[in-house]
Amino acid sequence: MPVHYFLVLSAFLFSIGIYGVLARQNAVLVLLSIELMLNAVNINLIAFSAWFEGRGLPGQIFALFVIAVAAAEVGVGLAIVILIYRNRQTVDVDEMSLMKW
Amino acid sequence: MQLAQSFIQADVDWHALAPELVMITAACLVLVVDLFVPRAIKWVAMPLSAAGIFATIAAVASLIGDERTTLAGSFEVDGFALLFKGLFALIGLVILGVSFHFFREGRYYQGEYYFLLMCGLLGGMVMASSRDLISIFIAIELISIPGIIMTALRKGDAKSNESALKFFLFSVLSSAVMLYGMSLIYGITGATQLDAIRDALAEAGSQPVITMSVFFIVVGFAFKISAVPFHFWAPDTYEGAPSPVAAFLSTASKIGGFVGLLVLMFVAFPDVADDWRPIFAVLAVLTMTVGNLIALRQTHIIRLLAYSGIAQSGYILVAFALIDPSNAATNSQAFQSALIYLAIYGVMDAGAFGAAVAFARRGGSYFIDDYKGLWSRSPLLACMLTAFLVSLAGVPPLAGFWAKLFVFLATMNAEVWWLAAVMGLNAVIAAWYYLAVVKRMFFDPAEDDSLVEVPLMLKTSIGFCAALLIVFVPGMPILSNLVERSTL
Amino acid sequence: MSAALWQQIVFWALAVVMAFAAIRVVTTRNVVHAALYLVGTLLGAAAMYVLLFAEFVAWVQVLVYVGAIVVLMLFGLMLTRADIGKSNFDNDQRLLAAVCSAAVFGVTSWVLVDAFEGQEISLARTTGTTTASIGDAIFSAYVLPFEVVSVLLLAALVGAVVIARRDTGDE
Amino acid sequence: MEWFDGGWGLSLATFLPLLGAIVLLFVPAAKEQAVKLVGTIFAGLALIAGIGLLLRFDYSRAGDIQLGTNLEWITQINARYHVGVDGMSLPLLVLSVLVTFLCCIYLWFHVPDPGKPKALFALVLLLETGMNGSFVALDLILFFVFWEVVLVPMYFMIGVWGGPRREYAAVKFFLYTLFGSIFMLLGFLAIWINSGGLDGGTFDMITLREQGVHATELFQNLVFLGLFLGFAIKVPMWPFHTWLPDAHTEAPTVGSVLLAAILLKMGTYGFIRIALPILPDAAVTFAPIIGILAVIAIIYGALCCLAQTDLKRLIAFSSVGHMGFVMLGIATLTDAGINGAIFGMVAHGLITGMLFFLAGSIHERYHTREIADLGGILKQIPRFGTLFTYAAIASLGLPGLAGFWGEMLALLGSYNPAPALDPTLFRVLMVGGGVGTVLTAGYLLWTIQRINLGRVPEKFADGHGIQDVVTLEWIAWAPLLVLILAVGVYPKMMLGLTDGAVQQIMHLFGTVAGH
Amino acid sequence: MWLVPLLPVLSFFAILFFGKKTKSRGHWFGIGALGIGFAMSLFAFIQLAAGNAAVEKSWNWFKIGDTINLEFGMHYDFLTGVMFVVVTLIALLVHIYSTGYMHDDERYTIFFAFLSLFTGSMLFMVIANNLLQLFVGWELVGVCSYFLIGHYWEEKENSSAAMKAFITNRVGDMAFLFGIFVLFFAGHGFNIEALNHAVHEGHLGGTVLTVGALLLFGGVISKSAQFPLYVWLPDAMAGPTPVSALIHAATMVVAGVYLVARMFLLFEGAGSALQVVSVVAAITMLLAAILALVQDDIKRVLAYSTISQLAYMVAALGVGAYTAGVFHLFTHAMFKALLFLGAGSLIHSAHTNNMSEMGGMRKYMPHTFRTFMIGSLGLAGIFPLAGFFSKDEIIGGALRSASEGRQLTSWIVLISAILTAFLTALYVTRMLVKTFWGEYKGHGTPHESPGSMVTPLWILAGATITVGFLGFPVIGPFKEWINVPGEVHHGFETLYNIILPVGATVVALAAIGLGIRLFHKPRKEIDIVSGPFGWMYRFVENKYYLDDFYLKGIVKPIQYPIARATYWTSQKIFDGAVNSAGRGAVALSRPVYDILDQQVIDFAVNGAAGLTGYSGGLLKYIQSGNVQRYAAVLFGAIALFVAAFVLL
Repeated sequence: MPVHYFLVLSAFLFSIGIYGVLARQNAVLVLLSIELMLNAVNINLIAFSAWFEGRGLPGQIFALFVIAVAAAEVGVGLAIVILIYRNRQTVDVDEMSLMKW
Repeated sequence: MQLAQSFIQADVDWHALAPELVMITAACLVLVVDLFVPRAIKWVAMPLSAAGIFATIAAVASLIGDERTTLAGSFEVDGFALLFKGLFALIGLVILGVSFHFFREGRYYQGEYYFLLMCGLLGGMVMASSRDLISIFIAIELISIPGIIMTALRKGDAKSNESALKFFLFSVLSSAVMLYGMSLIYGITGATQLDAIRDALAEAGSQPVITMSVFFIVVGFAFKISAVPFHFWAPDTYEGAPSPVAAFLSTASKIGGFVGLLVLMFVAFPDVADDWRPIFAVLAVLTMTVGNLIALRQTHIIRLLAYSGIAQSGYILVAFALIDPSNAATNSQAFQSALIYLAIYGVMDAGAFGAAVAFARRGGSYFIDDYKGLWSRSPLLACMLTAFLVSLAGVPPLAGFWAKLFVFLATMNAEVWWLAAVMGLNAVIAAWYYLAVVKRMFFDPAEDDSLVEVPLMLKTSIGFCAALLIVFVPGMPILSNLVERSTL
Repeated sequence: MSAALWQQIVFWALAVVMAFAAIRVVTTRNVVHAALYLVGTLLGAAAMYVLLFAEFVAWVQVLVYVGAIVVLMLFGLMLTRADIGKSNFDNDQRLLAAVCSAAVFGVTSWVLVDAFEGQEISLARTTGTTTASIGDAIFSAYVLPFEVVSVLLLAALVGAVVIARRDTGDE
Repeated sequence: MEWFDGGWGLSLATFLPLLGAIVLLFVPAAKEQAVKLVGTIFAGLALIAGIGLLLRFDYSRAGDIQLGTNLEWITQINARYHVGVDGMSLPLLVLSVLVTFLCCIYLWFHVPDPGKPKALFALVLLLETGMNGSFVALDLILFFVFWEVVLVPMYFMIGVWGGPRREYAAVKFFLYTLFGSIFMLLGFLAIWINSGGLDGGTFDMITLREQGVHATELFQNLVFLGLFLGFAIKVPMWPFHTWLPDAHTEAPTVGSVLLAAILLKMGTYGFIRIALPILPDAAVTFAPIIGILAVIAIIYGALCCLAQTDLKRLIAFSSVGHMGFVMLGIATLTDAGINGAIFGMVAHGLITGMLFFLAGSIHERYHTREIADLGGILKQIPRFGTLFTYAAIASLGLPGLAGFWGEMLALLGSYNPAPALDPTLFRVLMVGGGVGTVLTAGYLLWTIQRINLGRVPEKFADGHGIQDVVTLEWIAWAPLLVLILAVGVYPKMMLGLTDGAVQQIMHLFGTVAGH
Repeated sequence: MWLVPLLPVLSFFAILFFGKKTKSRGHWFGIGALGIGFAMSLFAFIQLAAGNAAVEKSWNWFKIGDTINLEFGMHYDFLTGVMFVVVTLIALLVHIYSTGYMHDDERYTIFFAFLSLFTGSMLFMVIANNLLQLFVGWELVGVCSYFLIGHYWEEKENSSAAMKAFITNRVGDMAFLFGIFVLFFAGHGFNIEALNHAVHEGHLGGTVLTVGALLLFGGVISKSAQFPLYVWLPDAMAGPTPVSALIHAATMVVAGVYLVARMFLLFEGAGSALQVVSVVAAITMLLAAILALVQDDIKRVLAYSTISQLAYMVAALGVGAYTAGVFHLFTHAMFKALLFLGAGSLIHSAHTNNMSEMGGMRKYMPHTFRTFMIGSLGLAGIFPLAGFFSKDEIIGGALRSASEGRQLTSWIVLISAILTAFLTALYVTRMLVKTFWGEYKGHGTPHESPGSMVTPLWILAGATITVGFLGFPVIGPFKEWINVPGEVHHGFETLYNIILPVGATVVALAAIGLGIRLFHKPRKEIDIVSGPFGWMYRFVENKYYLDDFYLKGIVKPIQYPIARATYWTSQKIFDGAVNSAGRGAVALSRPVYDILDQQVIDFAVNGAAGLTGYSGGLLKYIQSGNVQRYAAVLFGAIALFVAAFVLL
């Protein structure tokens, strides 16, 4: 089973995530897209760890940490989104430009 | 049973971890105490965390001089680590001092704030010792996420929320990019420990994929250290965040990023340096030039400091553009120049932010035009701020000059003349906008001549930085020797 | 049919599903759907992990991601009352975004394929890494990151609470 | 006295003012007299130290570095705390401590608006440390540090106590000089790299002078260009001089005096102490250019002076011309020329310093610097007018006064420059210089005629608040006046000191004047 | 000997610092110093005359390397001696005279201070044994003359005159200085004797020498008011008259002559240079003499006459008549000082310089009249007064060198010398007539000057009558004192010792007669006849009836149109050149300052600044605050970077 299958797949997901980050308006949707990117990372890690067989342990652990951190990030992110919504009744990222000079 | 055994088996050098452990305990302590004290005296959190940091410093001091490695080589305590642990603690203290009145008078969640601040510092300390992709990743996250939250603490202010969101998005995005690169590195080398990675890369030799992965990692860090063109978030975030937090972001958080970058580039990837050195050359030039040019036009002190900070990171990045594993002398020269620059930059930038906070505290504002005649309104503050600005401009004999000098030396030593010339020109441009502030403070008449009184706490912490700047002058040999001994 | 072939089939099936789901995540006009499509992708990923002998990670993936994160997302969407039927969730720079992501995809995949072509993951094994070994590693070599992550989560928790809670009259 | 000779003397002369500045910080600003007293005392202590150096200096070995010390400083890059004086630097050092002290005395009753004597004294003392330091430093890094130290105090002096366009002037001064010194620093570092860099590289001027720079011609020229930029802007040489008139005009009296008397000398001193000895070959390449620029400066400065309506500005431009003579002397690369240059520096320091004092006092009395508004000063306040005439005559290079020997030797040198140089060109330059002296005489006499002679304008006729030279002014000026005469009558006082030092570097240019 | 220059300098400081306090307002310092000085120099001179050797002493002034070794030295020989006597004597008399003349001046003290300083510098210059030291003195006397000319500086013209004098001299001085350099680097140092010696021995010669000599002569041209740089001298008359007597007649202006005499061997060695010298002198003497004819200001008349007399001396040296030149310097000092002081006394009482406002003064001021008369005749070269001998020596010298064909230029010198002699007599007569004869046309009633002023007049008059005999042909001792190696002393020759003197006298008398015819109103005739010199007048008158037409045909055209034209050129061209040079410099400087300095070069600085500021603005715009635009930029950057660094 060729490694690069997985790699290309993850690369694809990663790029899709990028697209979402760039193109989506709703902050939550942007957050979703970022999750896609993190998943791409995890797929890489796991694929490699499977490829390394014996030495594969770090990859999986890495993936676990990524998941944990992702959870933390999402928590914080959503908190901020809610906060903003409370203050401005909108969660559209491209309206976030109070600080134009 | 087995579980228990595995605990026993795990021989962890707890002493090596002492600073981090102390920090964690202190942080949690702050959190808990905060729950039980009445609102009126919530400020006790600050002295408490200060005590915690002092304890940490003690722990760090207890480690001075010995080289320890634990956790299967993924955690190292050496001169380098200690230097930066100390630096983070120091900056932490300054920021605490700056924060005290700000948060006490501004109806913030003090306890949580101090807790988060300590977490951020903890991240930096861990970063200083991390020799493993995973812990580096965790450390950088531990620096960023509290930063994000602290940025959002000015909840009522839409600007603040917005800057928090920006910061959040960019930080997460950068983490994703960085992780992607790390995953590939793991894939190429099959290891997460930097030494192992280095060996693997050494035999793997130069490949596009390696360059790309390194590049992704660099991009990830470029966000954290707000290098052009990955700097966009910084000014807005600094402006939107509570100023002490901005100070934290621009010093501790940025230095944390640099520490990670240093460790990665000098320990893990030097053997393929030829492939990625140009990246840093470009980054450095862009960062310092763009940062300076934009700073010329700033009217808001925090934004000005933000851009000046960006430009300063440009100088530090130069050190990376000089890495040359084949030439140990040049290499260590570059490395040390980065260390010196970081140490000095941290002190003077924290001081500058502190001064800005002090001025904005009562009735003052963040707009540079309001600094007119500050000299007559608060001579001490004006003089100290001038000291920081002049030092940032790199005018001898203040510390900032030595920082630049060593970078110059390293550059010339590596015989990258053009880079040196670019730095030189930038130094002149920079002096220009720093002077613009000085000019307002001293040359222009005050519009309202009410005195600006600075509370003792602020005075001491700012004065501490100012004093350091001057102490560096005769103390330069000490610092440089210290740095000389903090190798990786 | 040999195991290898089966695996191929499974992989492609999953890959197609995941890719489709992913695309929908960033294109659908319904936020709730977007979240659900994400679930699809994540589950696909979990399946892939299983295929790659990483059961533990797979379970964690299912539990944490699908169970926690996505739910969290949905809560977020609800709380922010994202108007479901909104005609367009994209901003005006779709094209730019498409070009950028396409460029990134092209470059990375090209490089990766070039680098790893011909490397085979031998799926002959019957057992992957045991959860026990993972636990051992985490509690010995990776104990510090583990601790730190816990602090991180704590910080995130506290932070989220502080940020999200509605202050009574304070500010 | 061993401790004194062993570097302590120099260190005292350098750092006592700094100490004074620090002490001043703790003197309450309200107690003006105390502030002035402390400031003056420390300047005086520095002066005493300087005199002590004069006494301890071994004039028989004026060529060697003396009274110095050489301590470890930044071991990593082998930058050392190496200080010392020889015949070149001692006069300038003494000039610096003397003039600063006089400035302090002058400040006793002439604190310009907006007051704040405490800050002003502190800055003056800080400035003095920078100036003295750059004259005693024998280590490039140390030199650079002191060199830059002067920037900030002068910036503040101009910007806070200056005239209407002070901000512009201050910033222009700062940036212009900084710009130059950056390239100078790069030059220093390049020299350091060339001398071995991290392994055995040195910043030591003397060592470098002895071992020289062994590198390609291009490298040497580039390095020299760097140094040239730094020094030439400080001097200032045409066409880098545009900061000078503004700075001088806007600066307060004391600022102008220190600027003219000491700061400008740092540039020329740099040429003699660093650029020439360390990069002799490049110096030969650059000498004609320097010479040409110098002569342009001479004539140009004089012409500009003729066009001035503002007294201080006029004196400022005259500095351009006089420093042109100094640079011409240096460009000849002959012992006559370089001795003349050093002589010219000191003479210009004394004379132009005096002129700026006078210009400042004129402004104090008449509240204008417009030449057109002034007149008949000699009639109204004869002693003052006499002093002005004296200084002006000295400035136009009258034999028997300080101004003459420097110009004479510079011209003498350029009649017969170093063998490596083209005599024809330099003779043309000499003639240009001659024309310059005539023009110089022209504008100075004209100035005397316009402000000093003639009748007193009506608006000053009542003479209200226009008193003749007051005691403190006498005290502050007498030393300058005496020295101008003494040095002019007995030039050996200077040349006996400098010549030995100059001969040390002559062999580099294979030249002894005359052959 | 050192004391002599030192004393006046000391008295300068004494007067400067204590002058005001003393009752005498300081003049006693000066007079005392010079009295002693005069006594000493006289004594020293007698020593020399008694056969003591010339003194040469020197101390090291400063030293650069092994080559540049400047001495501070003295060289005292007969030439120096003569100068010392002259300078100290005249200075002393002028001091005394001034106590009367300047009595009511508000800057009495400073005036004396500068008189002393001047004398000191002059002596310092004279005694110098090396060129550089001489140059120092040279400039010092220049500056003193600047101060003294500008003594009445309330009036702009006066201070302008002073400036003109100084700057005109500066031009020449530069040439002088460069000449010194040239000679120095010719390898023979600064020492005068050494240089003369070197030339004499032929170690030094060729182009270098010629160039050097000519440059030195540049100094002479300005200092001794030779063509074309003489324009400053007439203006210098703006100074007080005693100053004119001391500086602009007797001493400073002869410094140039002194220099040529000092360096005579050197000039002689540089043949062509010497020819230039003589030609310049020839032109100068003629122009100046003609100009003197048309002046109304009595001091200007004397000034022009000084110029032409200086030219006489220079010319004498030019044709090799060394002794004669120096001798004329000596005598001229006496009678010209006398004339100036006399004029001063006239002005003092008539309160005007213009002869047209005087007239008939001899009635009011007998002493002045007599002494003035003596001086004038001495100037005109009438036997047995001083001018007669010296002038004859010169003409003779010119004739000799002309006839011996040593230099072609000698002819020019000879002719112009004779013409000048004639004209001199002419304008002298005119001056006398206009001043002393006729009705007094001024205001108030003139009165004789105080004794302090008259005494010096008589002393000088005595000198004028006597000193001439020192240079009596063949037997006079002067040539024993003042001579150069290789100068031959001739015995009695009819041509030179009978015909020439008589001829010269005839010329002079003719001129005087003519002058009287021209300037004297017939009805005044009786006064003249009854005057002490009446016999001479009638003799001239009768002698010249015959040449009436000849005179009208030649003299008048010279007298009016040509003279006026010359005067015009002098004023407009040469003078104008000096002034417009100054004006031009001012005019030129303004654009240089305004455009070049203030705009172009400044623009480079500020312009660069503006540029950076502008680009700063651009970058600022890019940063528009929109998160996703940032992100897009960013990933665009990533894609580019990767493409750049990985694929390429």
